[in-house]
Amino acid sequence: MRRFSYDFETKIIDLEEKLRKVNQLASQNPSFEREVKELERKIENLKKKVYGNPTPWQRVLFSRHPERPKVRDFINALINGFIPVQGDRLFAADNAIVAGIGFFGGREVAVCGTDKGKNTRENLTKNFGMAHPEGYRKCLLVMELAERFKIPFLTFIDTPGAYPGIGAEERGQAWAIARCIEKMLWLQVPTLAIITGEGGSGGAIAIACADRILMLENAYYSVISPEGCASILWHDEKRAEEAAEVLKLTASDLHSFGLVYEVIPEPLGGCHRDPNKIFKRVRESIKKHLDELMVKEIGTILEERHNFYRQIGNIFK
Amino acid sequence: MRRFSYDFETKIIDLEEKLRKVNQLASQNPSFEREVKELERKIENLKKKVYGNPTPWQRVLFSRHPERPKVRDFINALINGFIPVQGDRLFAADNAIVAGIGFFGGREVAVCGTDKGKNTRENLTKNFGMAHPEGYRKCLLVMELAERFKIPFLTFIDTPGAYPGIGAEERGQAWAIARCIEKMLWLQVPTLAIITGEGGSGGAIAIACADRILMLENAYYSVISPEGCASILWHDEKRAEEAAEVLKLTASDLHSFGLVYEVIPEPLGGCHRDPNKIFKRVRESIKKHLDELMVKEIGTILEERHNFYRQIGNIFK
Amino acid sequence: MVSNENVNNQEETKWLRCSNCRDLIYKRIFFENQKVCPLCNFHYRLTAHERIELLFDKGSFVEINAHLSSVDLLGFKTPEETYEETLRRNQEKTGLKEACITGRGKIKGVECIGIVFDFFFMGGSMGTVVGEKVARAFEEALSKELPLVAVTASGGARMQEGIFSLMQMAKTSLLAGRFKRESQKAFVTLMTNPTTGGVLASFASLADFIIAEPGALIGFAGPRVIEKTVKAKLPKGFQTAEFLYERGLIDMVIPRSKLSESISEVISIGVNR
Amino acid sequence: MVSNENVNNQEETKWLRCSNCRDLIYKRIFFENQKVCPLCNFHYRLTAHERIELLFDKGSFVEINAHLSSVDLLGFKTPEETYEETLRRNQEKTGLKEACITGRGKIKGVECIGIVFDFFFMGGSMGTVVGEKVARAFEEALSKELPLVAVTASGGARMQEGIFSLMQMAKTSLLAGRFKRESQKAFVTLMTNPTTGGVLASFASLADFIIAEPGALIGFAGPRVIEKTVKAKLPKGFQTAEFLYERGLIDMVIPRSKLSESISEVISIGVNR
Ligand SMILES: [Zn+2]
Ligand SMILES: [Zn+2]
Repeated sequence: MRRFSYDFETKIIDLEEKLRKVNQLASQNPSFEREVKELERKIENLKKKVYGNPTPWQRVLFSRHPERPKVRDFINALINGFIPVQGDRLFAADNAIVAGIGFFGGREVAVCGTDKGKNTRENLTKNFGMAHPEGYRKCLLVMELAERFKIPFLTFIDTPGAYPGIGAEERGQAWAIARCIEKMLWLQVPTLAIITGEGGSGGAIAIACADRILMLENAYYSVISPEGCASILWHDEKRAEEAAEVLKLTASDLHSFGLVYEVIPEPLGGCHRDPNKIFKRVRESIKKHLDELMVKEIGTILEERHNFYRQIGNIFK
Repeated sequence: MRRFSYDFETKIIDLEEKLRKVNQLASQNPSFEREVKELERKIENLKKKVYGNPTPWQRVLFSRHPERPKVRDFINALINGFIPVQGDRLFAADNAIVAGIGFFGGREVAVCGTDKGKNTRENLTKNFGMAHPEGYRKCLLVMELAERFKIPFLTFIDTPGAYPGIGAEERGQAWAIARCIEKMLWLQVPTLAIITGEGGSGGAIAIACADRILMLENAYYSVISPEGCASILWHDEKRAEEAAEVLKLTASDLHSFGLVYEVIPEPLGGCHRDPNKIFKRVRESIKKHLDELMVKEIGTILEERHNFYRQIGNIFK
Repeated sequence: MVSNENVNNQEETKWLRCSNCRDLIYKRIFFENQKVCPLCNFHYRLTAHERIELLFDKGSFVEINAHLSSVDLLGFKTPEETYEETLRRNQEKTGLKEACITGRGKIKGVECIGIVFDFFFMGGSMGTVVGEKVARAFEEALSKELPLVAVTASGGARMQEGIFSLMQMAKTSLLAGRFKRESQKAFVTLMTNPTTGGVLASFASLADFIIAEPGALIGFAGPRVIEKTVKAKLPKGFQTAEFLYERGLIDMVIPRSKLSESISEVISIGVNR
Repeated sequence: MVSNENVNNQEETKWLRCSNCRDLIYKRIFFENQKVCPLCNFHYRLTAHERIELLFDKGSFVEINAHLSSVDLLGFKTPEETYEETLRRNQEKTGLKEACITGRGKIKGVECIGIVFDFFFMGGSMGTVVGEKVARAFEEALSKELPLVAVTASGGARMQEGIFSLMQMAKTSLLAGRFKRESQKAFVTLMTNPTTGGVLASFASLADFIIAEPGALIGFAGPRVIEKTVKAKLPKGFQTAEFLYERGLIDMVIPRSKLSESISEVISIGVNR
């Protein structure tokens, strides 16, 4: 089966395909080993060239890669004994949000995340990771559980945005998002947000107002999708690549602005190429930040959190 | 137009009709005045006889009298500058609940009530005073406003019960009621509940868990409607009259149990016969109880409230 | 319920007929299967004692407040029976004093306070004694710093205690609220068939996590009352555990055989803090 | 907008054509009627200054933080225009420094802090300066113990400020949250046409009471985005003030002529305490 590839990386994927075949041959016939070595070197060089310094748009593509680990993969890898919260106890169970309580290492945590599907069928039930109001209200419940049990609140974010639909508007999408933002900013426990893929606008910030925001290297976080931006600026969605440049939406941009606390590096070519490595790095990063946050008084945490969000962008004429 | 009457009071209504006519005649021809006097005396005697000592079932009938002042009549009469809260900001606007903030005398209060219609058309939009989950969630919002503004929370209750329907179950009727009960019991402001008509089961207690419960003389408050009880006991709704006896659901029963703080007397034959008088009495009663509650520390209020609800029915073998 | 109607006489000691799928079940299998039909997965009702045996570690459950027994507060009587007679009849039938048992025990090694309803005692209805036992269970869990597991099976409030019964909704919600405010241990409800009315609309639905048995009827109003009100047939599966799960009102639907494990995981929250 | 298209030349100084009902309006009547079409009741947009004049008692409004003006934090430019050029163009067009005016004034005698958006300045979009002015308005209301009235007219966050603009949702919600926790005065939002995106999904919808002008478009996502997503025509009246009122998301829909009165009643809450 042909693996998924973007245009700019077709050559690499092709060579890797060849490498796999040659490797098979080499296992039977040692004379192929030289070819293996050569192919490996070629691929390594090509990867450095193609993947070494991705454009913002290429990072957006990585963040959307169909094989990229999804939020529930992170939760499965990092959280033990996960007890799910199913719905908002008001209206519905939104599958675009995975939420519950579990153990991170030996430490109890409350967790919410926007979860995409891995195929079309899954994406239909998960709305491509776009939550409805009931999804955000499920997050409100889990925030209450975090306060109730005095355990840290962790979010994993990978969403193109909140779902723009009729039912979502009828049931107060904006109201739900605002409530989430407010509640998370005032939450009486330490909070940590990890943007693992797409950090799409209001749908992302709803559960990203944490003490510290971490981002994977190829994740993006933006006020508007590159396509939406291009559509407004030039009435042409195809100019998304240019829009991705001007929006300054990459992890390193956001880190340089002081908005993102830490960028977690990915394997060359995107973290779907080595999920276990990224799980390990994310685990280490979460552990470090939780360790640092957990020794602080909650009063200090709130003061620092509030000071941080109060001063964002305070540069005026 | 023929006025509404129950069987047991037909004679009175008839005589009153005659009195109105004779009064008209008397205004033109003074010779009728004697007849007026006589009719008045007759009616007075009959009222004492018929209305003087109503059975529980007759009180239930009074509480459901179509001309009985509705909750919004009480709110209109007692609350100035009423600012309505329209819905739950989650799903819908439930017209069976009237809620908002206003002035009682010079004092700000938050108010919720279950409101019936005065005719079939109104009753359709108000579901005969039977609230949906969104109605109870509107009450939760208003409770939050009461705490936010540190003003007392007042409820007026006149409902056959919470709406037993498909949508109500789908959206968690029981969850909404439980949340209301819990929140009201823990509300950080003084609370007062006035049962003005029907106090129907879970639909009533949802907003009746107050520091003090007041009841109009002919109101009832019961775990189940007399019809429902008769249906369970004897598979015969028509034996509701007997059920009304065994359920001990009248204001005076509940007062004797120590559950109802005060019974507000009604004019003979039901308060619809003199709405202004009942508004006046309810106003005086609310004023007195609010005055008494408002001088207490909120800590004391909660302690007394919790002690009260903790000990209810604590007589065991 | 399971019965042996239409079962061949010679075999009737060995076989039962499932009232749900109408198929024959081998009796021994039915009981080994914890009273779940092995063919259609219908979960038959358990008594409180059966439930305790199934859920709690062997011999770990110690009852508390066992002595509490209801009195007739209203002087409730119908021409057919007084409330005291009704109580005595149910006590004799079930061997219980009231419609719930409360106590302390272990589930897969995790210590907790348990409230276990018995539907066979007056439909698991909540009167003053049930309300008081629930309240005391929360207080016990709070003071002993233990999690609380409530296993509900109830038609709602107990009509025969009138307003006192309704008021148990307030009492139990008050204590559930106190537990959630003052304890950091978990409060879990396991809703079994049926959980309706005043029990659902008070402490039961206030739990941190809500688990239900497959197929359990869970709702505020009874299906017949709703049908009468809306004058329409109810949708298939209406008010079942699965229906509520789909709508985000409960968190898990867990088959009987996995309950101890699932509950023990949930009540492990905060146990080591 | 109102225009004089298709109006007979001789008369064009006297008449306007309503873009909603397509009927002719006598110009003087239109302005006397506070830019509401007397025929179809369509509420035309007001500038921030017009809104202030209409809402606040004559001469009572004193602007605060008037000096704040945006800088280009991202180096945002397209081949057509830099952000700084966009800002200058909008400043010249509107005579405003930014998309909202904040200040202190009286509404029917009730003193309050006001936040008034101007849709004519970059679609009332919320960048860092708007966010900061909103935040300072809440702080001012808190420290002066005054109620706060926010009049919104906004397409949402300001794209040209990228993530900094998105973060204003957090900043303004933080302050709205602080106000609601620490003040006992009222916080009211008046939503005018349109109130969408990041402004609606932050402080605007967190108000104690939400009032809207008739017909105002209010929603999270824009109608065209939704239409594209759901691949269907939107229902008539979708996302209007009336639509949201029906669904319990806002509390009142009040015609322009009655706004001062209604708002003054709401912000009277707690004023004398
Ligand atoms: Zn079966
Ligand atoms: Zn017009």
